[in-house]
Amino acid sequence: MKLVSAIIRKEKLNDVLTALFDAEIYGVTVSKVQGHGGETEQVETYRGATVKMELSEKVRLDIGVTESFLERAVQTILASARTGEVGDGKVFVIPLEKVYRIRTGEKDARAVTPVLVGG
Amino acid sequence: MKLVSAIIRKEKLNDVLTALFDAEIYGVTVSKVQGHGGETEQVETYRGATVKMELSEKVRLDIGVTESFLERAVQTILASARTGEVGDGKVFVIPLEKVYRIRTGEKDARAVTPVLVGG
Amino acid sequence: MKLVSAIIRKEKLNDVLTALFDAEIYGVTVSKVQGHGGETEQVETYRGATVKMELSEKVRLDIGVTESFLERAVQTILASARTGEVGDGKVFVIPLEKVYRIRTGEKDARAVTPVLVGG
Amino acid sequence: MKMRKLLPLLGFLGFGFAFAQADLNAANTTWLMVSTSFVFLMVVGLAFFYGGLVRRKNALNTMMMSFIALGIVGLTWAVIGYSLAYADGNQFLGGFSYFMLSGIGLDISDGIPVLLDFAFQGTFAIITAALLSGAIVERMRFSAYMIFIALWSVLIYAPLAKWVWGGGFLDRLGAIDFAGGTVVHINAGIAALVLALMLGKRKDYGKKAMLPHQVPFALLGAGLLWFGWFGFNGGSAYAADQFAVLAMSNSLLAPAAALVVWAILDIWRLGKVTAVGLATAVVIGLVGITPGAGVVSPVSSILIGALAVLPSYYVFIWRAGSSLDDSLDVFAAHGVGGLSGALLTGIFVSTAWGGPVNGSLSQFFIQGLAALIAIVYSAVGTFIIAKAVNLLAPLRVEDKLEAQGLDVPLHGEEAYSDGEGALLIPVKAGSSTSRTPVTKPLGTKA
Amino acid sequence: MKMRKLLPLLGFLGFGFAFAQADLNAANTTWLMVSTSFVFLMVVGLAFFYGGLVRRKNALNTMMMSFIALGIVGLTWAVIGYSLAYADGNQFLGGFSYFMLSGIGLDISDGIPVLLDFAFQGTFAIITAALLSGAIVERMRFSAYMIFIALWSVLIYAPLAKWVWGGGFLDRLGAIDFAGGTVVHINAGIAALVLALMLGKRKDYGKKAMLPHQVPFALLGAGLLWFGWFGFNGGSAYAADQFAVLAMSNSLLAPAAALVVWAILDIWRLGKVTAVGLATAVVIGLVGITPGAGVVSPVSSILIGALAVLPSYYVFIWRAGSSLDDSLDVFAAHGVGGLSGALLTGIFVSTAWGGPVNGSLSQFFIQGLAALIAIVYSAVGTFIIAKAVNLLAPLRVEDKLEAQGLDVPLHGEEAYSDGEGALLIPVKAGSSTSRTPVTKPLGTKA
Amino acid sequence: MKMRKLLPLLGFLGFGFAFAQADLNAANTTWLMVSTSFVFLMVVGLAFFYGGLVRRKNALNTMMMSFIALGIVGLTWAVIGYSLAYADGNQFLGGFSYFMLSGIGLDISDGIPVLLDFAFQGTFAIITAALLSGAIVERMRFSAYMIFIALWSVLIYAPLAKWVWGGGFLDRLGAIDFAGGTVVHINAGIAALVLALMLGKRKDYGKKAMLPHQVPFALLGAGLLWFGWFGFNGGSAYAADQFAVLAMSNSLLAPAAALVVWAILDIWRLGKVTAVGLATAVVIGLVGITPGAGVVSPVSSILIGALAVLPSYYVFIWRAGSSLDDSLDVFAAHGVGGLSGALLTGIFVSTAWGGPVNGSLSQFFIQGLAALIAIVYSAVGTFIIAKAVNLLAPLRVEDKLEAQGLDVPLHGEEAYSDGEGALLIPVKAGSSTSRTPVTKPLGTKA
Ligand SMILES: Nc1ncnc2c1ncn2[C@@H]1O[C@H](COP(=O)(O)OP(=O)(O)O)[C@@H](O)[C@H]1O
Ligand SMILES: Nc1ncnc2c1ncn2[C@@H]1O[C@H](COP(=O)(O)OP(=O)(O)O)[C@@H](O)[C@H]1O
Ligand SMILES: Nc1ncnc2c1ncn2[C@@H]1O[C@H](COP(=O)(O)OP(=O)(O)O)[C@@H](O)[C@H]1O
Repeated sequence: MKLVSAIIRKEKLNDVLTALFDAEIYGVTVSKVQGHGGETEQVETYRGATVKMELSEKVRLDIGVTESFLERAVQTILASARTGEVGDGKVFVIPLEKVYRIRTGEKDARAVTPVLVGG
Repeated sequence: MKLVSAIIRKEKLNDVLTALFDAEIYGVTVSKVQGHGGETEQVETYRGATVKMELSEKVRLDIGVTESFLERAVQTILASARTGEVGDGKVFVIPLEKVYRIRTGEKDARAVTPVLVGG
Repeated sequence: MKLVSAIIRKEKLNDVLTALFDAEIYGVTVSKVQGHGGETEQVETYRGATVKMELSEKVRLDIGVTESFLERAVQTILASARTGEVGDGKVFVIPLEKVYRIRTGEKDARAVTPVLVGG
Repeated sequence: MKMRKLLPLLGFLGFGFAFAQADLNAANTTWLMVSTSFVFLMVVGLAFFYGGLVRRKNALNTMMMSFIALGIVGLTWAVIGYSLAYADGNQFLGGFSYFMLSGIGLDISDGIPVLLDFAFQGTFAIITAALLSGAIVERMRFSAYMIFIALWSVLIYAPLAKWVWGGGFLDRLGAIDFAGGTVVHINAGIAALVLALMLGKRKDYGKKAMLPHQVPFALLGAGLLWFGWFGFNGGSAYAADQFAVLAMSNSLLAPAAALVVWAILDIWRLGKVTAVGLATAVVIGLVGITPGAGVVSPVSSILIGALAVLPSYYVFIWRAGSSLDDSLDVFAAHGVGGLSGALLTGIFVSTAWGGPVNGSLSQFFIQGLAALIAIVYSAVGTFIIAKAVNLLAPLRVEDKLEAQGLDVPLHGEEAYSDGEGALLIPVKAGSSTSRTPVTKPLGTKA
Repeated sequence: MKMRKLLPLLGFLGFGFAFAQADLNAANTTWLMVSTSFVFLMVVGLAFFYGGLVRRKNALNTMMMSFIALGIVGLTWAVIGYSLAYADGNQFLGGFSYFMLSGIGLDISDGIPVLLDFAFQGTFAIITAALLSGAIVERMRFSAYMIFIALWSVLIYAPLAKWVWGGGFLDRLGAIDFAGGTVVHINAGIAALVLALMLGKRKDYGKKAMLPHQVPFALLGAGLLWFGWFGFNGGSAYAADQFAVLAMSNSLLAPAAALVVWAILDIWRLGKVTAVGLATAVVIGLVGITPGAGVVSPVSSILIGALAVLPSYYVFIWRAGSSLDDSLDVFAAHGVGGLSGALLTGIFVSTAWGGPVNGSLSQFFIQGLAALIAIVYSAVGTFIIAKAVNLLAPLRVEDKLEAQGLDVPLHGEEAYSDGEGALLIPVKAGSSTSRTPVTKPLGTKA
Repeated sequence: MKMRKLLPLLGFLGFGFAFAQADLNAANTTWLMVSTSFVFLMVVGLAFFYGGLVRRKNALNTMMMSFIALGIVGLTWAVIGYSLAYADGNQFLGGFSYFMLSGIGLDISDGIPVLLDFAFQGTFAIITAALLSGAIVERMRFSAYMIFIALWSVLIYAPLAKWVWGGGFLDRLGAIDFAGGTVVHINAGIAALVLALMLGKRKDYGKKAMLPHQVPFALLGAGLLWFGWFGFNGGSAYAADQFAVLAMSNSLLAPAAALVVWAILDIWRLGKVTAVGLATAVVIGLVGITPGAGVVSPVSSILIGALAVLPSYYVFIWRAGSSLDDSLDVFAAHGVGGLSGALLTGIFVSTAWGGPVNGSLSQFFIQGLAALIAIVYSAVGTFIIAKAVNLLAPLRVEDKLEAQGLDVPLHGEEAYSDGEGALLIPVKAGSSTSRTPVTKPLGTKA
């Protein structure tokens, strides 16, 4: 099992989510983050005080996947999150020792297969 | 050392925290996240535009534990975060190579044993 | 490759960022979190109801580094985030299996070397 | 808008003047139009006062309870409420001659267009209904609330207005209620108490901390309420005279005193002054001075503001530790504060300041008696109406919705939104949208 | 501030009185000063109504569009707008005699200082310009917007005001527009439509969900708009008389009816009442009653409020599914609502309530004709001005800025900020700062 | 509220009329009641203007500084402030005859109830005290602030009001201060400067970026300030006459000009118009026109608004780069802006527009002299009071609290809250809660 943790542009979230769903990856956790990389940073001014915004808004996706889904998840993100300009973000692949589904206590592969409701 | 990273329901945070404290697990970091899994998503309407909320609010707990506390931490979360309905969340167990306590520079096991103040 | 994940005090973020940049570590992702450790917690009162704030605001830094930068990153954070009072936070070192740069698809070491713009 | 100036040009010269009876008092009319606008603004203030104090997930639902009252009670007041309160009738109920505003033209009474009396009084009816929503936020079904205030404004508010202000029996008893201590505040406070008891407490009440999600909104609300109250009390003089000035000036002083006393109590009890406390103190000071605003001296108003805080302060503390989930303390602020004010008016009322009598023990008891009658009527009436509404639409939402927060399930909206992860569902232009949009399996392209 | 009281003391006794012509009507003057202030506050309300409905990244840009109108149109109105609208001239355009306020002293006309007429009318010009910003938020270049409203307020608004209120040809035609249904609302609605079409839709429009970032701000805005509208409609009577009262009271009833009707439509269509919907209903009810506020009966105003909602409601739904990105539905609310109101006024106007005629089919057509002329003029004029401005400064921002949100790139600020990760760039005291601050390589100590 | 109408019924016929002296001017009284309400609302506006500009962790503390001034200065004004300013006395200080409002009944003076003069003037005293809080936000101890403004409002504000408006020596000198340029703005600006210097800069000042946490609140505040200022300046005419209209209309034009000039400066210097800048420009324009509002022509008011911005703009820039932490620039906006306004009034004042003299170099110097005297008195007095208060309660909070933000440690509340992870500490109903709640070891069940 792996945890795919991707930092992407905020405005790309919609596209990436849609691409993931199309790739049949339904379980994902999203968090708002701020990133610093090679992007030009913004300058703001408040009544005389000039301020450099070192951080720009990004979004992180965390996806627990089985080994067999790993490549698909990574490639989907790489493809759908790319704009080609500096600041597109990173994908980290982290080893997972165990995954549990809280509702059932199921483990690992069975824990990350989503159950569709209302479909 | 392991990092237990759990995605739980927002409304369960209070219960889970209390359960963790009862289990003598005091060190924990909490973040607000949004999740997509098998839950039915909400539909909202703004003056004619209908919108499907793909993400629902969740909370992530990150807990660095020694191997000996691992099982206790996982089981406590599994027990206290469960409602039985789809959307209860996941627990990920991630290997940790090192842990440092910033205040003292202590490492690993010594780094995650909390010092109680005002108790 | 490692992921250095540090929980620090909110008010130390500026100092830590500056120190990291001085140490030539430019790529970093920041998120707002709330922590519970050994700190004295706050008490608040709203019209008769008294409330204990178990969580205090913290900031998490996530930095993907090559092995050769690992020690520098950790030491920089430990040094610049320290106040000496309980609540300074933790640094976790997590193994990374792979890192991708979304913009180019580059991998691992090449993925985390920032490209400076506007310099 | 310059039309009226041009009437002569347009050939209907003198037409406008035909209406302008000699007895219209333009200054008093201006003051009452201003006062009506100010009381209106209190409803907006209330939406923010209440809305800021609830949790984020119920912010819109709470605010909408005030806004929808503008619509519903605005209409019930026009249809029948005003008639029941102020049309000729007996001592207990007005007649039906103003039904649907019939019989109300552009005529003037006491120097003021009757229509203005209708509008001014209408804003009072609206805010009274909106006030009680504070007791049942975060769990009452919105549709039940809408039906409830429609009935309540007609069956409870209008008769009480008749009794106290419309020449009814409480008026004849000699009870003094300058601007609505009994009709508005005691009434709303008691109805709130009854509703809170009937609905029961929120699931999280007493278990979890339920913190105000935006205290600045509560401060904004308190500020707008105070501002509007200058019209509420000042306008109740029905003239731009010394009594209006007295009422207005007392409405500045009483809450000032209440603020300071509350701050002292806070420091003494907690060692710190709280913002929610200050906002609350403002309201209590204003509620306290309301019944006597135009009939007590400025110094008395300071005393009333200061004294009215004391019982309410302790009711607040008691309530927070009790199992009574009067969520935003309508009873403590308006019920208890209104009663304190009514009784203190009986003591401080002074003929030197325009009062009909001087303060006395007997006036104190008259005030208490009138309050008691209002309390009983309001409590019993509220109970019966709520029971009746419950048959039509359950008063309380399901527990699941309560846990989720009411904004999304009941109103399909969030107060604050980032839009992240929200996907647009295309609606074919012109097509009538379905009531329950189909939820598609995830991952299926829409 | 007590100076005036002391004038005699200071030896210029009687000086002040020299100005006080016998014919100043102090009550009417008071009411109009109040009304002017109220209409002013509508601009602030509009900033919040619009600002709350856009996305967080454009909140300041949107709000500033209303605020800057106070500056720009305030000045253009003083320089030339008022003159073109109200100075003597022909049926189509006023003269230049009030250019730069020349010739306007402290004189009184019809009991009111002319300067007050200038100020009151000025607030109308301001809000009309600000209204149209709702159609082009989140993508129009701020500098182009500033130039546009400067020109538009002079070339479109002022002539229309002349035609309808200044004794111009629409006035002589017999069209009734008590407080600005045609001049303000239809005009703004049509200009909004044209601008939206010319600018094109936002890149995300129809693709992503663009949710209101702060619905409470929209409610605050709606509340302040409603409050201010009492002055907008009530002040348009130009006196503190029964017609002012009628206009004001109708401005309470019409939106109340609109609120309830919208709530019913929402329940019927979606099963839930929405907050943004209620805020919108308030505006439509007010727009609808504006042209007839002081000339229809209270019961008619309820009907107008209720009926005006219907077409707008369906235009909202149609619009949301169409490719027309009139982002905040200025056309549906003000254009359609204004037209409904103008036409309904033709039906409901009544001489018994101060109207110049009774409602009739012919009046209905006169209303329609006047509206049509306004629509054509506004549409063509807006188109030409926008084309011209586009030559000077492109109307639309670059796509990249649009994606980023306009607050940071155009204004150098964020609406909400934590300051985390923001580093201060020291500016040498006294030095003039450079226009484009140098971005230093990261990690370099400043 | 209909009570007054019913007085005859109740048998005290004619009683009300006994009070109504023939000389009450109802229209002027209405206008002054409205103006008082408007100035009151400025305090709420100020709370939001300041509160939005500070960091989130100090939002409540900052807002409460304005709200508590309503309580404290409201009372000190009633107890002694009004007496020192306006009771008979000598040229330097009023007497004690109005101590505790004694001697002030329902009498009329110059057509207006004296009590209304008290209330109107009281709102000026309150806002002046609240204004200076902008200099010391995010680090002043709240209790020290409360004591400070109580003393300051009596010892500094009241005497200055006497000198300038109460027939004192600055008045006799011939200094013109129509609505409070010297008494309110220069005074507050200088006191702010002195306090900022005495308290020293915030620990983060010049080191970290301290961004406004809610710019929309600052815009709301600016909007409410502008709105209220119509009463501040207009009401200072003390009558609903042409001078009130002039003052009001000038209060629309001057900030309009200030807005546009500021926008131009912003574009020229930064290439972008800032929202905080616009909010600031509004305030400066209003401050600038305050001393001359009712005595200069509308065109002059445009010039004053435009010119007053220039010095302030550069003081803002200088200040931001300096080590003077006048945190919200009270000195630049009110001190410098007030001085510009006072001097420009000396140039633009015109007898044709109701001024006592025509502008002249000598009037310019008189204005400057009066300002200088006010500056010296305010500076020295503020210094002494602050030193004295410092003995009772240290002016500044401990560094640790400053870093943490003042809301939680000083007020036990957060401005915005999610309640996540907050645990309720049950309080036994009825029990008096302990001052310092016991912190239990974590994990122990409460
Ligand atoms: N070493 C790193 N560790 C963690 N996050 C990083 C790292 N480098 C970059 N990021 C994140 O990725 C974002 C974009 O990275 P950046 O290097 O600017 O762009 P690019 O990958 O296109 O060269 C940053 O804003 C930051 O959030
Ligand atoms: N594969 C995954 N990777 C990361 N987070 C996930 C994954 N699957 C689910 N989640 C998170 O867990 C939450 C609940 O998961 P879901 O599958 O809907 O419920 P259940 O576990 O009860 O079947 C989601 O909202 C999401 O935050
Ligand atoms: N075991 C843990 N796992 C995850 N986060 C922790 C853990 N222990 C502490 N933290 C985080 O570190 C912060 C400070 O830790 P704490 O133990 O209070 O201080 P110190 O490290 O100075 O003893 C906490 O607020 C929490 O965010």
